[in-house]
Amino acid sequence: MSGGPAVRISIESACEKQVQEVALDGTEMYVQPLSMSQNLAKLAQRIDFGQGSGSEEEEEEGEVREKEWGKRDQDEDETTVKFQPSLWPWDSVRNNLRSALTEMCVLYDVLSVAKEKKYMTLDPVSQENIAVKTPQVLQLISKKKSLATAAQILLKGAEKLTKFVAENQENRRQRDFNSELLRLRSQWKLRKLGDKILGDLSYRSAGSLFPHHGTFEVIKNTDIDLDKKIPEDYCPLDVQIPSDLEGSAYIKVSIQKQAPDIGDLGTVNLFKKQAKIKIGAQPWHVKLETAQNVLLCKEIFAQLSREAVQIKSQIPHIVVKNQIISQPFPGLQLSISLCHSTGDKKNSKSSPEKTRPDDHLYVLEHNLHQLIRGFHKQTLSPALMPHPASAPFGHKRMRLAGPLAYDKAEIASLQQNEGLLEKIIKQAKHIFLRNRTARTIDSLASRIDDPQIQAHWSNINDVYESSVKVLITSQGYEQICKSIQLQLNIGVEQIRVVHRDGRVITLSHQEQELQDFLLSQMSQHQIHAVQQLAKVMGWHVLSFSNHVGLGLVESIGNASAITVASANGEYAISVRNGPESGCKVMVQFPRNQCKDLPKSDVIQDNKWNHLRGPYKEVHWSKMEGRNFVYKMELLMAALTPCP
Amino acid sequence: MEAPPVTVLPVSGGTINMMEYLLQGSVLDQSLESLLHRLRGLCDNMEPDTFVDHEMVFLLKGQQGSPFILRARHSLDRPNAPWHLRYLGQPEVGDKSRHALVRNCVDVAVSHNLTEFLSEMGFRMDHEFVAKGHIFRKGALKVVVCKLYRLLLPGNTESTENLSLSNLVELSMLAPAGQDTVSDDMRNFAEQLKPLVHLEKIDPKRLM
Amino acid sequence: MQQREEKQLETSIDALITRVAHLKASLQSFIIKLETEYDRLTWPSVLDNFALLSGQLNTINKLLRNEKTPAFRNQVIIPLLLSQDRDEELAKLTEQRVPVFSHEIVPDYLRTKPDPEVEEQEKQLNTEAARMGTDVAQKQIQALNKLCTNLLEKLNNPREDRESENAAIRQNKPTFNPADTNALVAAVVFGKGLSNRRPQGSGGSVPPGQTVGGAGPMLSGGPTLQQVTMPGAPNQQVAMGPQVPNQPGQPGKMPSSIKTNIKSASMHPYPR
Amino acid sequence: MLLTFLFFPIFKWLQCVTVPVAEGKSVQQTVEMLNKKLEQLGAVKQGNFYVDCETYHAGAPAIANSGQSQKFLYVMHNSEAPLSCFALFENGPCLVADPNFDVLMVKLKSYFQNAKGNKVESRGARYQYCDFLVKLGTITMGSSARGISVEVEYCPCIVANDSWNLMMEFMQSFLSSHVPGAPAVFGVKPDGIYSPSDTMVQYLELFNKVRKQQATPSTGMR
Repeated sequence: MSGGPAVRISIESACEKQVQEVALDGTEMYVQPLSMSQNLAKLAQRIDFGQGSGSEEEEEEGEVREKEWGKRDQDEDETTVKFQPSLWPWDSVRNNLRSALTEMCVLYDVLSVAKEKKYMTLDPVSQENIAVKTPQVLQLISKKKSLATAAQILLKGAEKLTKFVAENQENRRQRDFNSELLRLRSQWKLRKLGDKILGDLSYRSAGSLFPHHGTFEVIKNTDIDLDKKIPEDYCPLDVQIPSDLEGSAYIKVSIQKQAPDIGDLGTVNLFKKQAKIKIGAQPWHVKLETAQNVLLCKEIFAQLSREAVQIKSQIPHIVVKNQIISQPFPGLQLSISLCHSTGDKKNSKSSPEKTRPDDHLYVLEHNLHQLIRGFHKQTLSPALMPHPASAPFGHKRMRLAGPLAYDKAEIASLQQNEGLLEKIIKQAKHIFLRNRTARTIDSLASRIDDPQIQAHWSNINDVYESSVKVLITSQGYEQICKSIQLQLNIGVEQIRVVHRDGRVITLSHQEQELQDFLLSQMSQHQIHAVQQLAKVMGWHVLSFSNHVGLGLVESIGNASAITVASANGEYAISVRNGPESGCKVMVQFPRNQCKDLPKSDVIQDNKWNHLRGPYKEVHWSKMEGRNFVYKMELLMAALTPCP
Repeated sequence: MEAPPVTVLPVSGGTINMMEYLLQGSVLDQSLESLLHRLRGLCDNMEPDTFVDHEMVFLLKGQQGSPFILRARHSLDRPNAPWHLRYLGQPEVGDKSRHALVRNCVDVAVSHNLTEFLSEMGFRMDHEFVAKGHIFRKGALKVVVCKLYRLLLPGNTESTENLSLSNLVELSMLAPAGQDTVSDDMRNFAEQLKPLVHLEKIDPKRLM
Repeated sequence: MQQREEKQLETSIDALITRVAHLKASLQSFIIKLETEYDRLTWPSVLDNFALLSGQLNTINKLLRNEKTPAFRNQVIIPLLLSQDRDEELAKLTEQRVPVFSHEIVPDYLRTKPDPEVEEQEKQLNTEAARMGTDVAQKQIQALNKLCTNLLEKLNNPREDRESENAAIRQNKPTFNPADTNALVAAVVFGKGLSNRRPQGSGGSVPPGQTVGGAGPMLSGGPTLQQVTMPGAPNQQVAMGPQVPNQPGQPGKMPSSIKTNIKSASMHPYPR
Repeated sequence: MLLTFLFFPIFKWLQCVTVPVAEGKSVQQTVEMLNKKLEQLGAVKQGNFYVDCETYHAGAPAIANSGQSQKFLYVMHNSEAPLSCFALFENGPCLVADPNFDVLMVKLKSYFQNAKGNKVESRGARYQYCDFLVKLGTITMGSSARGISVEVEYCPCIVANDSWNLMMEFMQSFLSSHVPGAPAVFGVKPDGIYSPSDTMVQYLELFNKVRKQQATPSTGMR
């Protein structure tokens, strides 16, 4: 506030020096003329002081002073004329002070002189008391006025201050270390250690038991030239993270197929580019989040590695460097790897990686993160708190084991704690099984167009189970041929098939089993369709079998067969359909229509004409019609006599 | 019947020779909130847990002068939780290098018919109280802040009376014998509660 | 009587003179400062100077209002002598400002009219005051007084609050009570103060024939925890076996009252 | 002459019957015979089991001399509940605790002395037969085999009355005529709902019988 504009020249000060030079007694001379000159300036309005009648009687000193006064007067006049008082910031202050000083001097002199009682004396007079008191109203008004003036000054000052502060803040908001620190404090755990500020980016407070200390240090970014223009991304606060948490990391889960027949499992790479840095986020925040992610990835991998070594499985899990390899199914390899890239190496690494197809299983990677968080949460579970409070820590249900005499099975169920690896392998198995089931159904559907196969997948799955509804239909006859509806529940190791009638069949993870099963179902469907059609056409079902015990042995499943007779019983159609051998359709004619049948001597009577004649095979492929059921309908129609 | 010969038997189960490290202090009711607040910040990030317990202290007199003391405690707000039977050994406070009181301790979780069984064994109840408060945890450290109530009618936990205007604060940790380093952790933790609460080793003999 | 009043007047004038001289001196030094050091003057020092002046004015006011000070209002200055001659004494008295007490100076010195600006201001105030009715004025005075007291309170209280808060932080307000700690620990360990049904006498007062076993655990009588010592006291170590450490120096520290209690407890005829 | 005890913990409700074993057969041989029978039935062996019992008596003379009949405190363990420890008084309450109770008994040793010579235990094989669990154990005291315990448990049911006949029938299939009547504990419980301590009470009765059996000849020999 004191830094007002510098005043280069001041007439007064020059004048002052002059006074000092002239007057031998510095102080006295110096002050006196000032006060007197002021006084004189006022007196001059009333009295012609300049004549100085008594000046000759005065001593030299006085004369000098007198002259000085005159000079000062002139000087002062000059000052007021030539210079605006505002040029010297203290002008009005000084003038007022001077007049005050004059008054004080007069008071002093009067009092001193009166005390001597030579020239003046004090004489007591009695005065009425009323006059003593200034009227209250006057006091009020004057006080109000003074207060108003003071208030105005204060308000003005406050206004200036707020304006100044606001401006300053606007300028410094981005660059102020302390405000940055405040922001950091609101999002991260900080503590002061000596003269250092340390932060904690570990997941310990969320329940992690990973031994990494996860400490970062907050540093004030001072290596910037304040005179130069500050770069846009400059931040006065920087964080120093442990060297092993630098760079970025992610967990990669992928399934590699050793045999090419297994369907492609890779999903589309949705996040090819690194996630964009949020606009407006502080550089330290981004840095800390990445470091925290590195730490979490490390923890996940450490946990998985530990489990991989501890868990015994038929095919042991292999932990090599930053990769864990496991075999969920024969010929299949699940690999979980920790990819940690530190800055510069990135470029050299990325080029070969691009060529490889992206086979991330993002769902599993995400689930791994979720699982480790679940692990963390467990360690902070309120069930660990003892009740009564004097008891030692331990899981609530474990404490009950003793007093309630839990048996081995109950204890095992308490202790059963599936590890991260087991869970993720199970999930991987399920994902694999689901994908392959989908592929099997799809390939069947594209390969075989009669009957048609449809799959309806449910959108919502469990991590270990999902289901699909498979319908086998014939085109154009969807309404009458609804025989085969299958619900496939895909689990971790196997697929459970639920028929519409409630039968349950369990299939293993082998692809061939599902394929064979579906083929046999499709073959059965055709026979079912004939049965349904017969009902609609008014034909009678003479025999029906899903599993025919005669004829060629099918390599997959069994052949099924049906025989239907026309309404008047003259004709009969027999169909045999096998998953492998395909369909064979025979028509039986009434005896009398068979011209080539040798007339038997035994069956002479006319009534025998109604006996069934021999079967003739229909050249099915030559039949007209776009699919099996349509052909069958045409055949039936042809064999039904016109009324 | 002839009395069977007495032999020393090795312990067949359980944890042998566990020690409890303990620091005690108290906080006035009006400062309780600030203490809880601080503890929430210092301790593991768990849901704050409260408890209401009823403790009964049982004595068994032998021909030697001093009785055998057992403490039976059960939770009033969680009636299904097992009862807690506790033996506490003679407290050691003398060692200056150890920053906490140490005493031998045996914790047994038992079924609910404990009082009946203890009286069958010849134990007699000496005193009882109700403790109501908060429990915190930091790793293996346990912090219990509770208010004590005396029972107006013996055995009736419904009608109780406040014992004092202060809350008892106990910082404890279980460790196998000889692991005195844990007392350093406890002291460090106790330091962080100052000046709100002064946790110290209090020799109970001094208070007799 | 007259003498005394005179004397009083004189002393108060002396006092007034010194005060005025002080004020004068500070004014001078302030002006000097302003004029010579204006380029390195800091705002706080200017404020300090003003504060000094207002303080000195205040002391003068106080002096005038003092009971011992006679009412200067009742004193009239009468010029006694005019002279054209230079009077060294006078000059010295007035610090060379008035060497001659002549007709030229005296009217000026004895003027009672205020400065024109001041007069103007006063006139203005007077007219304003005249315009205002007494009732309105009274009301305003009251309002103003109320405002002032409120403001003062507000200004003073937070300071007190802050100070008391700080004091609490500085442990002036205790957050714990060591006596309570001891009481609570004793209650937990020995059951001290937990029971109001406990008999006051020692266990020895129970008749020897009484059986305790059948009466259940709630029966009182016999030694209680409050009366018996902690196991581990020298004469009882046998009871606890090897896990109880032998505490050195224990016997000497044992309070005598406890010792007697041990005796009474151990001599007590146990019913079983 | 060797006597063999057949114990029938039925649906965990124990009962003990003394049955003379065929001439010339040891306890060991009888157990093997029973094992064979069970296996022939189709029961599957599922590891081993043990039940043990320690005896403590109040050692303080003040208590001993008070003229009251001396009480014994039994502390038992059962492999079926590996994290539990059972403390019983004869015809008294049964406390179920965690294994730390054993440590507590060590602390209490100046009040309750362990009579080591009286330790009784039963060890043997555990069989699963559909919903039945059968435990065939050899009861030993000190180093000598004293008898055989048979525990039968019908897992799906916790109310004794509901399963009693079924269990009788099952037991007849391999014990033929030695099937006992309903156990004593059976009647004591008003609700008849099983709790793990019931098994231990039955075993304790059993063990006490073995002990008395042994005590008589031993005093007679002196």
